[in-house]
Amino acid sequence: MNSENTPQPVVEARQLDLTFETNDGPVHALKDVNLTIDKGDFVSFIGPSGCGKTTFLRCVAALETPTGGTLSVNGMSPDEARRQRAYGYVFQAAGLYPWRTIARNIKLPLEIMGYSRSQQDERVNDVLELVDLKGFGGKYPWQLSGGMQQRASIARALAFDADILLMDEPFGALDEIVRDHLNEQLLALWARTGKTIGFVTHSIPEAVYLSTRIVVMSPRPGRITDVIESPLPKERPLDIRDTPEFIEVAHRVREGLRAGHSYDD
Amino acid sequence: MNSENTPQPVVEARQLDLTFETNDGPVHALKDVNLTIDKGDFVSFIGPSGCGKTTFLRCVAALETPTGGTLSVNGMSPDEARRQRAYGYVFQAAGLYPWRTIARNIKLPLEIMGYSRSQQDERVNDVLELVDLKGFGGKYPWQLSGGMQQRASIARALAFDADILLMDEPFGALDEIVRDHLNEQLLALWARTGKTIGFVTHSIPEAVYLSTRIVVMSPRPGRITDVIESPLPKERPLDIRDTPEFIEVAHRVREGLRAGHSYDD
Amino acid sequence: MIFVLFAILLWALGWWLNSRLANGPQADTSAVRLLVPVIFGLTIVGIWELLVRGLEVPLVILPAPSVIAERFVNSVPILWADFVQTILKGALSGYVIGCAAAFLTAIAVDRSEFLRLGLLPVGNFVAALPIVGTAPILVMWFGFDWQSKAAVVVVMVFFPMLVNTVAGLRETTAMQRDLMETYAASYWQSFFKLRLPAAMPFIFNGLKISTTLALIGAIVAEFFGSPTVGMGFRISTSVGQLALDMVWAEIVVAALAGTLFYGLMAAIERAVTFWHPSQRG
Amino acid sequence: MRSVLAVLTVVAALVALWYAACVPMNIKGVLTEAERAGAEVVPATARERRDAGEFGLIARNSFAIPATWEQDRPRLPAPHQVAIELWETTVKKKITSKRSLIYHGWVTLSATLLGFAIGTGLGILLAVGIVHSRVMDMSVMPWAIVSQTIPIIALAPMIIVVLYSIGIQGIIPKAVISAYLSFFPVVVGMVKGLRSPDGMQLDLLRTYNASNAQGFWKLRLPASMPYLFASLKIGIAASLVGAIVGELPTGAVAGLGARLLAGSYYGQTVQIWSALFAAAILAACLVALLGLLERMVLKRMGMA
Amino acid sequence: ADEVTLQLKWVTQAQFAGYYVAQDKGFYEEENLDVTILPGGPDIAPTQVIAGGGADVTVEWMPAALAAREKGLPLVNIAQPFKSSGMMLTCWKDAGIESPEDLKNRTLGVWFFGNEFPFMSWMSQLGISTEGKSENGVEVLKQGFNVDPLLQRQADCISTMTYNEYWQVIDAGVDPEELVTFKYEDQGVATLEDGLYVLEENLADPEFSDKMVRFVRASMKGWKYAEENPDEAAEIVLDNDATGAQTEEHQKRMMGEIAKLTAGSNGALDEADYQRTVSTLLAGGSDPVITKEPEGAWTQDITDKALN
Ligand SMILES: Nc1ncnc2c1ncn2[C@@H]1O[C@H](COP(=O)(O)OP(=O)(O)OP(=O)(O)O)[C@@H](O)[C@H]1O
Ligand SMILES: Nc1ncnc2c1ncn2[C@@H]1O[C@H](COP(=O)(O)OP(=O)(O)OP(=O)(O)O)[C@@H](O)[C@H]1O
Ligand SMILES: Cc1ncc(C[n+]2csc(CCO)c2C)c(N)n1
Ligand SMILES: [Mg+2]
Ligand SMILES: [Mg+2]
Repeated sequence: MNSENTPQPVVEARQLDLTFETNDGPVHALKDVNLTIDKGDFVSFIGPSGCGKTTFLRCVAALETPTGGTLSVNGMSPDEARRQRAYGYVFQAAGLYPWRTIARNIKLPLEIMGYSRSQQDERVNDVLELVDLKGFGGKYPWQLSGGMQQRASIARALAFDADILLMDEPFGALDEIVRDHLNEQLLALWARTGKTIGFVTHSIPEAVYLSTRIVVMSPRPGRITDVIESPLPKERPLDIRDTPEFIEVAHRVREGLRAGHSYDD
Repeated sequence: MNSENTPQPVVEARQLDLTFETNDGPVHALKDVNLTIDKGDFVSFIGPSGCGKTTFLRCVAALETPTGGTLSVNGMSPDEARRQRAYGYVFQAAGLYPWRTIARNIKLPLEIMGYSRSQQDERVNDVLELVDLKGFGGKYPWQLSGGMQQRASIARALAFDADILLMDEPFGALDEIVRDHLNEQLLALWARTGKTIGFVTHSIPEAVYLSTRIVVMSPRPGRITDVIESPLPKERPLDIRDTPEFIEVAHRVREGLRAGHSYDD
Repeated sequence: MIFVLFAILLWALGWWLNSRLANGPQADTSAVRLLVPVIFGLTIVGIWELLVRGLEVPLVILPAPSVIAERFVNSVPILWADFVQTILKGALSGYVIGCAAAFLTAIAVDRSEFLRLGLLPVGNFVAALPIVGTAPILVMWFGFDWQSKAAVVVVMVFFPMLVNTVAGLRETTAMQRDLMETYAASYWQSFFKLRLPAAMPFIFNGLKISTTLALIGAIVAEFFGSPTVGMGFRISTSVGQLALDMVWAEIVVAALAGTLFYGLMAAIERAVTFWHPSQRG
Repeated sequence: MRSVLAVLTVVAALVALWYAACVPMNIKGVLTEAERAGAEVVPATARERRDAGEFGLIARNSFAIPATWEQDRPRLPAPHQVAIELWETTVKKKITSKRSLIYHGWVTLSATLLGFAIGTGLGILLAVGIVHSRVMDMSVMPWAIVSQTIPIIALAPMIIVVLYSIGIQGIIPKAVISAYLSFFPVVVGMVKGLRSPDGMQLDLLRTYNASNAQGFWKLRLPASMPYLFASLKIGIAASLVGAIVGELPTGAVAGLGARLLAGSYYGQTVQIWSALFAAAILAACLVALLGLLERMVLKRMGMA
Repeated sequence: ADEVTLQLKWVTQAQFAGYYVAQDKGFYEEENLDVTILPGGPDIAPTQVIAGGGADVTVEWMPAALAAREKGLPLVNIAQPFKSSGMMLTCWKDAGIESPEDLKNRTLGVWFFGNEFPFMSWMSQLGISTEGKSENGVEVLKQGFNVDPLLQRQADCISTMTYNEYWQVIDAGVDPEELVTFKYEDQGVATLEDGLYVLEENLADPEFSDKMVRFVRASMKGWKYAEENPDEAAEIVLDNDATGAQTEEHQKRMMGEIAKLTAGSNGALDEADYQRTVSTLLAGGSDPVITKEPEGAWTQDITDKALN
């Protein structure tokens, strides 16, 4: 379905089900979720709070085990993919370790994966440049603004060669301008590296601006209500958001969202 | 400049300056700020992080003392106005006291200001209705969703007769759909009560949707770079956001923002 | 009576001085932060001296600070020998052994949820055993010299340290742990790179609490049998000989040593956990 | 449920370890007794055995192992000996009897509670002072820490004598010592608690133009409750230790401390251990009671 | 009734039977006295209590009392119910100890807390150093309250009282044959134990003196009754023991031993005994317990009035 070459499925979910057993009874976080993400896709997940966006991403990253259905990543089980270090995961908060400098935070996965010293330094330099943080490697996280921290955490996920980038509301805590800027950079990066990206957001413009495909979800039980293919070109200046196509897609997303939303909570 | 009657200045800032003395030297949080807010205005403050939005609101509420310039509220000093309980202040997080029920949280300012029992109950009922929380008075904050908590905190600010409502990113932590819904309700409330509102936000659509006037600020030192009068009518359905006028204003705000923004932080 | 009057005056003066300093513009400088408690302490000592002289309190009940100071200066060799016996041999070795053992146990406990559930309540129970009961038993087991004092200290510091370390090792956020998971990090990788650094504030909390416990434990244990040297020995013997100035000189040593020990741990904590919000001010 | 099982498992393991430890701990005493009773023991004399290793002795005199759990005055009493003693001195004795641990426990408990009340009251007052006055914060807090480095057992006889000399006797001197130990955790916890409201919560009250007193009653005090209870639990355990320490220089007349001492004085190890356990059980009960109270209060406050 | 507070030197036991008997039998009441008996303990210095005004009269050993007097606390002996000393050193025979000379190079348990003076005097008379094990020195342990150090063989000898700790060793199953004892009395270094002491300044008050006369009279009546009825006296002591730790057997035996020590004293201090105590203490070598002959440390005024 994706443009260009023949699509190659990276993530494949069939009738995925996940129920949490809690003290107040079971919570049906995912129900009958079917989704295929192809190589090079940029898929956004949008939906009201509690609809299972995070849960789905966590299933893909083998941080959660589905209670039903099948899920394969690169043709193997998510856990096997995890062991092969197929994922870069970016959380909502930057989640940098405060006792490490920015550079050493980015080194963390490299140390764990056993890269050599010189490789580590080289890669840290590369990704710091990529996210526009050159010169800040020696600072501690709390000495940086929120936007810079978030970029550092993206750099950390990029430092090793994961094919799949999973991002759970990475820009939720940032102001709109910084967000716009990071969105632009993320698009550029995606274009350059051809990674497959799964991206959770609450912002309709963000979802529309970034994605090749937008997955709209609704809660109780968490399920997919709509999958919208974006007609926008791959080249997207920020101004694209004032075009009628963009507004049209955004409108569709909003309608889809509203349909699944109950106002009383 | 506001429409309707002759404007009556509620807040008047002239050449306002505020410098914080910190360990790393002084931080110029506000510089040469000139602004008049008229009675019944809905003024939004927008700008990148650290541009002094919060600081300005805090000056108005006499929570911070300016180091230069003059600031008057209702013709007196902010501190006098505070003593006369002229402000209802809504913070970014709901900040409800967890050991009080919703009703008793709303009663808090009334108790402090010495309202009688019966007056307290009456007002609590009124505002609970106003923010659509009837029937939730007996619940504790954590039993409510984030959106409901935020509405309760607005109710708390409305319970006593403050002329001026100061809101510092009240909806920052909420998802877009809930946020839309609260925006609608806030507009309705403003229309009904005719309060003067100062509103800080990071969201361009939110600012444009709500305000009669949008103040764009930029940091280092914090100053006002643009004041945009909204041409939108007082009656604003949510759909108004897809109109060209709306998009035009939003565009202007975004340009104003971008001009004052440095990408390196 | 005049002395009492002076004492009241001195109190007023000290308080006034401190109010000026604490509410003055320099209140946040480290000099003032040190000066204010020192002035407070000196005021108390001054009042003590004046009251003891003014009310003619007998020496055998409460010696004046000047008498204590004199005794201190004249008995430095004895005090030093006691210090070496009690603090350096008894308290310090017990402290090191106890904290290290607790730390290793904490790692084991942390690896097994079952152990944690089972051991911590039992640990809290054992920690509630009063030292005046355990000390005689340990003296009986480990002899009269510093070894039994070290054993008492081990028993005293073990559980506070264990509880703190276990709590610290659980201190990481789910997100931090998930991050390690996505890297497919091994147990020890995530232990050394995540959980240990994150636990440091808690570990130091335990280490700090344990300093005073160690001193008290070592001294108290000497009440239940000791060689003829040591701070606890000297205190109990001196009380019997009505040499209260000596008792107080030893108390001064204990307070000095305790404060230094605590201060040292706090300083190391500041250096190691510089990143923690509580240390960033 | 799982945690009960876990605790039982750990307790069972500890008891097993305890029984095992009794053998080497008591073997020499048992062999000496056996020798006196005419049994054949290797090596034959106590002097030779003094320098022999415990495990060698066990290996060569394995017949004596059961006796290590039944000694009259063992170095380490076996668990069942302690349990039986506890049972006999609590359940089987009239509680008015001087041999009843309940009687002694009550004596200690009353001093503990009085001391705890004094210590808590003082601690809260100090904390309120520290939070509201910079001078107190800067001058008192460091000395409160120093006060905890002073070994109370050294001060105890002096406290008793000074109080005697102004005519105060009985329960109060013990309570004073127990208060001395319990006030510190309360000060620390309460200062933390009273300072726990964040800037936003305090600013909210400023916008209402609330007075300091209103800020205290409506914000600081309720916000400090969880901290208060956490430190009360530490404080009550410290109080109990203080009351027991205070019993030594008050003539060791009655109370768990006196029991410990008397047991120690007569080498009655079983009695020492049972008094020790009684004290720990009492502490556990007090802490549990406070935990219950905590849950009730916090629940009423809607914070649990 | 006039109130009198008596501070004992140790916990409630037959060592103080006379006072408990006098109380129980109403001898104090007959003298119009209301006596409060405060038991002692390991952490109580009777001299300190009386200095603080917590007691009117105290049972104390003379070495401690004289040492306190030199420290500036003017204690005066007003009566001496104990004629002889019950202190001794108890050693394992199999450690090879037969005479005091054999003590050299051994580990000895000693009571401190003001009770170490007789031992120190004895050692310095023997010319034995207490600074540690050597050819001519002993290692001294501060012994706790029980006889464990001996039983556990952590010490070769420990301090015992004839009426108490010695029997605890025996009760632990040790055969008297296995032990060697050195009584201070036999070594010629006995010091007076368990006298009644008051503050000198109080004696100047005739009312107080009169109270003490009556107190000593009633107490001695109690002591003599206890000597004659040891079993009953032991029962009375047991009734007064609030810890519930004492056993009847032990207290009856103790009463028997105590009676041997009080025998021969009518309560009045024998000046010769006093002189012997003082010279023993003065002979303390380099570090004597007292440095000069005490003045006015005793009086027979009270006993003279009480007993005649
Ligand atoms: N570990 C868990 N245990 C029990 N329930 C859980 C757990 N994690 C998530 N849930 C529940 O599963 C549902 C889906 O949660 P999820 O976090 O995936 O939502 P989300 O779409 O990411 O929401 P948000 O926008 O708030 O992040 C929710 O009802 C949530 O309460
Ligand atoms: N109490 C303070 N002490 C020192 N500096 C302060 C203080 N409060 C704010 N500042 C500084 O003043 C500047 C303006 O801060 P302010 O909080 O008003 O920004 P803002 O526009 O509200 O930002 P945000 O969008 O992040 O809330 C910032 O640089 C901030 O670091
Ligand atoms: C801490 C301490 N240890 C020993 C004694 C010595 N003492 C004096 S009288 C007495 C009772 C004898 O049965 C004993 C043991 C003491 N007073 N305090
Ligand atoms: Mg989520
Ligand atoms: Mg702000």
